[in-house]
Amino acid sequence: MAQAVSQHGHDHAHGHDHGHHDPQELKMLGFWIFLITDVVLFGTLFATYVVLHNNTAGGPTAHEIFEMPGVIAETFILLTSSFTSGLAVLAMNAGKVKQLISWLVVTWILGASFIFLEVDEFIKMVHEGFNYGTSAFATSFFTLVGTHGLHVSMGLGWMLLIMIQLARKGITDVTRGKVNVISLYWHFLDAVWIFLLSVVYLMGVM
Amino acid sequence: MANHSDHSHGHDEAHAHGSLKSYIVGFILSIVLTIIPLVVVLNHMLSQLPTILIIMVTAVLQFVVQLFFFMHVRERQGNQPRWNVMALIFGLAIVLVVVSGSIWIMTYNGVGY
Amino acid sequence: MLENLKQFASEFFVTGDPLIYGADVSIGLVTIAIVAGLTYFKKWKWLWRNWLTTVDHKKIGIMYILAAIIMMFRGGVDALMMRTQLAIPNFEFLHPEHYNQVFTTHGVVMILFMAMPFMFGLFNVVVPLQIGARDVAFPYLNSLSFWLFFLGAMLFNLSFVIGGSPDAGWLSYPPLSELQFNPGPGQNFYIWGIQISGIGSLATGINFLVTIIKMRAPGMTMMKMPMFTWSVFATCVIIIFAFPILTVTLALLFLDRFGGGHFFTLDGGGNPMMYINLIWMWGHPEVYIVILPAFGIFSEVVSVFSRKKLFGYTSMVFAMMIIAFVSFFTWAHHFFTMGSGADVNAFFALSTMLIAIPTGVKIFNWLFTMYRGRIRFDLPMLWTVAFIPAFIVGGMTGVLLAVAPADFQYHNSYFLIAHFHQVLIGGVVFGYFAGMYYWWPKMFGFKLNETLGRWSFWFWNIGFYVCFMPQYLLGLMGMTRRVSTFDWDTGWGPLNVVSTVGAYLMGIAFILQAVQIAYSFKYREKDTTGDMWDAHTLEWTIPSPAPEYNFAITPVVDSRDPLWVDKQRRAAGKLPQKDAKPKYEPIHMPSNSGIPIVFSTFFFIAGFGFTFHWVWMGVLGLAGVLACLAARSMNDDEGFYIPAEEVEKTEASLRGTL
Amino acid sequence: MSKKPGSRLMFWVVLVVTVLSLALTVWALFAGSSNYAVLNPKGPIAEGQRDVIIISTILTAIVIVPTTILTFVIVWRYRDKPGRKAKYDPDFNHSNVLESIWWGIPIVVIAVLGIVTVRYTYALEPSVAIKSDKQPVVIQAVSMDWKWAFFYPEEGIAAVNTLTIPEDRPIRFELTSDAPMNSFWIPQLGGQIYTMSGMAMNLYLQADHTGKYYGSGANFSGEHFGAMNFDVNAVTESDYEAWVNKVKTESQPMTMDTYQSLAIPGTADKQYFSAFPENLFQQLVTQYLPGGLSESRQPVHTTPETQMDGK
Ligand code: HEA
Ligand code: HEA
Ligand SMILES: [Cu+2]
Repeated sequence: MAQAVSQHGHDHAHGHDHGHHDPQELKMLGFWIFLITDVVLFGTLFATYVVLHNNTAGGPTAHEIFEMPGVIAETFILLTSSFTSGLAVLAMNAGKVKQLISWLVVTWILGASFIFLEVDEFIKMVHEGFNYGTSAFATSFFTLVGTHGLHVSMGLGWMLLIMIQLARKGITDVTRGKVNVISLYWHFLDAVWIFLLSVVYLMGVM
Repeated sequence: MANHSDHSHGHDEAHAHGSLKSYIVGFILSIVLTIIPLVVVLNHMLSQLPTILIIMVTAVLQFVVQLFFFMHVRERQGNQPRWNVMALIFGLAIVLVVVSGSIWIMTYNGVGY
Repeated sequence: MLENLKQFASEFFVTGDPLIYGADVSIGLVTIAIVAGLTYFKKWKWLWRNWLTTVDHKKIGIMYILAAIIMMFRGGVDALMMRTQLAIPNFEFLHPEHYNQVFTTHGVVMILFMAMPFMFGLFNVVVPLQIGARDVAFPYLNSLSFWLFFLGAMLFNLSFVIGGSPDAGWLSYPPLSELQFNPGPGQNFYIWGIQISGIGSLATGINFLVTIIKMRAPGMTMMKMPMFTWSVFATCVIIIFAFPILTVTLALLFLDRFGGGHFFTLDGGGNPMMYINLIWMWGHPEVYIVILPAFGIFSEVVSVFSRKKLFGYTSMVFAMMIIAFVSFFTWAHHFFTMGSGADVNAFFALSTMLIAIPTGVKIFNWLFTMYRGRIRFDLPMLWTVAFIPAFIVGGMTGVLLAVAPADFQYHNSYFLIAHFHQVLIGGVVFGYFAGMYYWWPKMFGFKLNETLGRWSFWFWNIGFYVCFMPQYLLGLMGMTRRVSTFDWDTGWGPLNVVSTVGAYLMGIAFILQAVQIAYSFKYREKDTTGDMWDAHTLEWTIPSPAPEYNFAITPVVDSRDPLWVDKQRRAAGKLPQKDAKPKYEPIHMPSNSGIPIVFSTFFFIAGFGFTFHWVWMGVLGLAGVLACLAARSMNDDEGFYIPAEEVEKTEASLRGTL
Repeated sequence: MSKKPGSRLMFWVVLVVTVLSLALTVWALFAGSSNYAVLNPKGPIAEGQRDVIIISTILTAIVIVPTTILTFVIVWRYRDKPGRKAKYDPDFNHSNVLESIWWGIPIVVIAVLGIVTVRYTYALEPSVAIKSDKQPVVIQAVSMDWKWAFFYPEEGIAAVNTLTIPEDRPIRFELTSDAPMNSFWIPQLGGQIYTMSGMAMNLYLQADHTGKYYGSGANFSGEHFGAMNFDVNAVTESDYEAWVNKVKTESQPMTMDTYQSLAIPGTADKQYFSAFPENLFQQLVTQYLPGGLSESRQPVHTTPETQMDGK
């Protein structure tokens, strides 16, 4: 008897495909929501940083410790990598595997240089006596910026995996979904960085 | 499954994922929007409040640029509601609450610095 | 060497208390018994195939609920120990240090490892069936969520026998929870146990949100969704915005303790108040996370057992979404006494009170669903009816607490304890019980014994009022929470005795429930209708228990109560009595996966390592986690199909129409 | 209750358990304390709080009590039983009028309650001085592990776990903590405020009557937190002077060393001191600032070294 629901329902059916859902579409929405949870995560770190950034406990202040040239370089590198990851998607939509992989490689290299510069900057700071435990300001600074760096690093590892799969399988539905997702992720990290630059660095040296 | 997703993908392909033009425009805009606050801050052109305003406004604008030119929030799937935009707006509202609420509450409980 | 080992063991294992030795021994014995039993009956493979690696939402749901009931036992035993200690002034049953561990674990276990998994269990069992879906959006992720929760909970519970339990309260305020005052591993267990399961909760939130948005049966618009599904939707919205805050807050505390950070320390410019501010940004929404699904359950039950449609559906939806939204604006009511000034207090007092309005609307809509109904008092409905007075009184005292200047007097007193138990037990626990009784036939294909259920129901209810009503008075007498003992001359003794008696009545009720479940399994009568309660929604259109593929044919919906409308149409002769034989199609199924349990085990190992500052072990665990991620990313198992003939056969045998 | 086998027994058991519990409760109400401290205020702040408690209880009860009664009526009237007379109307599931009523009434009640709350919030704000023609007495309260230290900067004396105050004169408590956060609460004089390290909070209270009141540390702070209560003796102005003199002449002074040993975690008895190190309170509040007291103090708590380390 219970089939009735579906049976009579057929009268109103709009030719909908039965319960089959495009898995890539689901993934895209799922990933988008995940990114939003990440927005909240960074928001909380920002809140902590903003509340604690004056608590320098006698240690260096933002003015004393931030070196803008490196930061500016990082910013433009990341911005460009966001752009190139977009070009990768364009190449994919045009069906060009080689071009897609090349753009991903460029993105990867830019991302890696970003991380390199950031780590280098951190090391310099530590040498100047500004390390994780120096003050609440230092702790929240390293945590906030470091979390972003960690995200970028995770993205790099993930991008490698995707490149391997692209090389092996070419552009399929599954790999296409993965490229779309990682490029979204990459743009997102770029957006987060903009706020890091603004709230942490620019307001710090202002 | 595979044959299935093929056709469902086909129809949004045409207008999806932006074009080279939109990427380039977005890229240029974001570079400009980065340079503005940098110049303002590094040359100490303005006093504190306007500087903060400029920094925040350009940051937000740049975020918008990323959203529209790179992340394509304007696209929608079929005629479904834009869940992603709603979620984003709600998320940003929460972030705003978290940050401004914390600042407001904690001003009364700062440790002596 | 041997000396070192001995020294190590004496610090590693919790020692000193006969209670704990007893628990150690019984935990050991139970473990051995389980392992031996599985081996003897050659069930390992069965366990692995059918349960540990399953991605079937129904089985995952059952595992969640089972875990929740066990955790309720654990938390309940803690509660009874506390009540015993408090029964008599100056009683020396638990040492203060031990008492502190007991209330901390009680709070954590009850909320995070009892209420949350119970809720997720019901989500899992019900939501896909209620919206006519094959499964959740991401079955693999779903299994991962479960195992993260489970191993997180296990890690937390391990602190009972190894290393020592956390003892800084269920929200672990610093500086008490900082290294300076709490150098032992207990706080690390707390951080990692909750962190691991919290990540699972976050994933569940995303998963069910996408499921509800994208996987509804054709024709089921948002405003035709069953109310329970709506409540899950609202809950998931809160989860995805609140849980990241918890993740960060715990991580920051851990960085302080492990990495020498200064977020919440006293020195180095840290500010412990920031932790309190952050944790409640999650903590307050958290209490609405657990109550909203209960609201959803009541909405389903009340309409089915009053034989009416739900009153004021639209209002109900709006009320719930308003609650979800406003719940993010009230957190400071937990620290009105922090001295944040009258502006802050006034704002947060008002925003808190606002929630009474939509909540009240829900209450009235339930009442008017019953109005002019024909109310049957089966177990689900009994719990629903008991919920209303319990919750409105608890809600009323909540509003009283929200009056900021009055809260200076209530705060940290037993008045507060009484408030939140009244909403947590009268609302959440009663609600989940109602849900469990209601959907039990759908999970297992038989009803739970009615008589034993009633016995348990009455003991729960009487015990509940006897335990918590006196606590309001104790609060007004100035009794503060978390005291391990008090003097005779306070005059609090007699009411505490009453409260303890009530707690034991609830203990009896719980035992009766356990008996009820065992008894019902033994003497079960198979349900052949699939629709035992004469219900309204899609999950009751399929056989009980649901076949692994859920719906042989995707249902198409054109009303809010599809089954109820269908039955009416049938009765009116507008639909044929018997359906034409449907044409079955092959059904796509996801494959089982062992990665989730392995992934979570690595997480567990990492957590354990960091708890004891064994960096190598922590790193090893994290490496394992990354390896699992990579393995998953490289794997593209596409699942498999159940052929149409097999679906047809299963349906025929399940529906007895062979 | 349905006529099922065993339901009779259940009825009687439930009845007996309920009656016994009620009897026990009644006994407890008379056998125990009858001092509902919060409802029995002895000072203006606590009085204001008592008033707002009563007003808010009445306001909320206006809705809650009828709703509870309505619940019982509806459940009883519409229960399913053969031959029931009450109407059954399965399609009655929407009514704009009714729904406006139950959006409306709570809105009105909450609006009134909100106004009351806001007014009292500002009126009873703990950091605002109580109106009085007398100068407030300043008392500095420090929560420690697990005891309270009270300093009287104007009189130059100190006490542990006991507080003596003059009646009818505002007291300005300055609160801080030299241990995990706690909360300073004297229910009959007024509600609590947290004591937090690195911060000094103000709390104004006043006793209108002489008497002995119960005070406690209300916020959990570790092992012997339960022992952190103290008595508050409100005495007449002249008794107060006498008491101050007595402490000054009959007690030992508190030195920095005395304080340090007091700070060692543990419980303590009542103590009085004829003097205390100058600015001790300020030093405690600012002890974590660079160059503050904490740098020179012995850490009193177990240090991380005692922690287990597998390596
Ligand atoms: C499921 C859990 C749950 C729920 C649903 C609630 C619901 C509410 N809670 Fe509760 N609360 C807790 C769990 C919960 N709480 C916990 C665990 C704590 C303590 C944590 C700790 O410190 O350890 C706490 C603490 C707590 C505090 C902090 C007190 C303190 O620490 O000093 C406050 C203060 O405002 C508060 C208020 C409220 C309010 C206003 C509601 C409202 O949502 C209630 C709304 C419902 C009604 C009002 C009843 C129905 C309405 C009507 C019939 C309509 C008309 C009514 C009126 C006009 C009044 N709660
Ligand atoms: C959903 C959440 C939930 C639930 C269901 C409960 C259930 C109960 N709680 Fe809990 N409670 C909290 C959440 C919850 N609590 C929280 C968050 C806190 C705050 C913690 C903190 O301060 O940090 C708290 C604190 C708390 C206190 C205050 C402690 C203190 O401040 O000092 C008390 C005291 O009476 C108490 C009592 C009880 C009782 C009697 C039950 C009863 O309902 C329990 C019923 C009993 C059972 C279900 C167990 C049955 C088991 C048996 C019968 C087996 C017997 C066998 C043996 C003894 C071997 N709870
Ligand atoms: Cu709250």
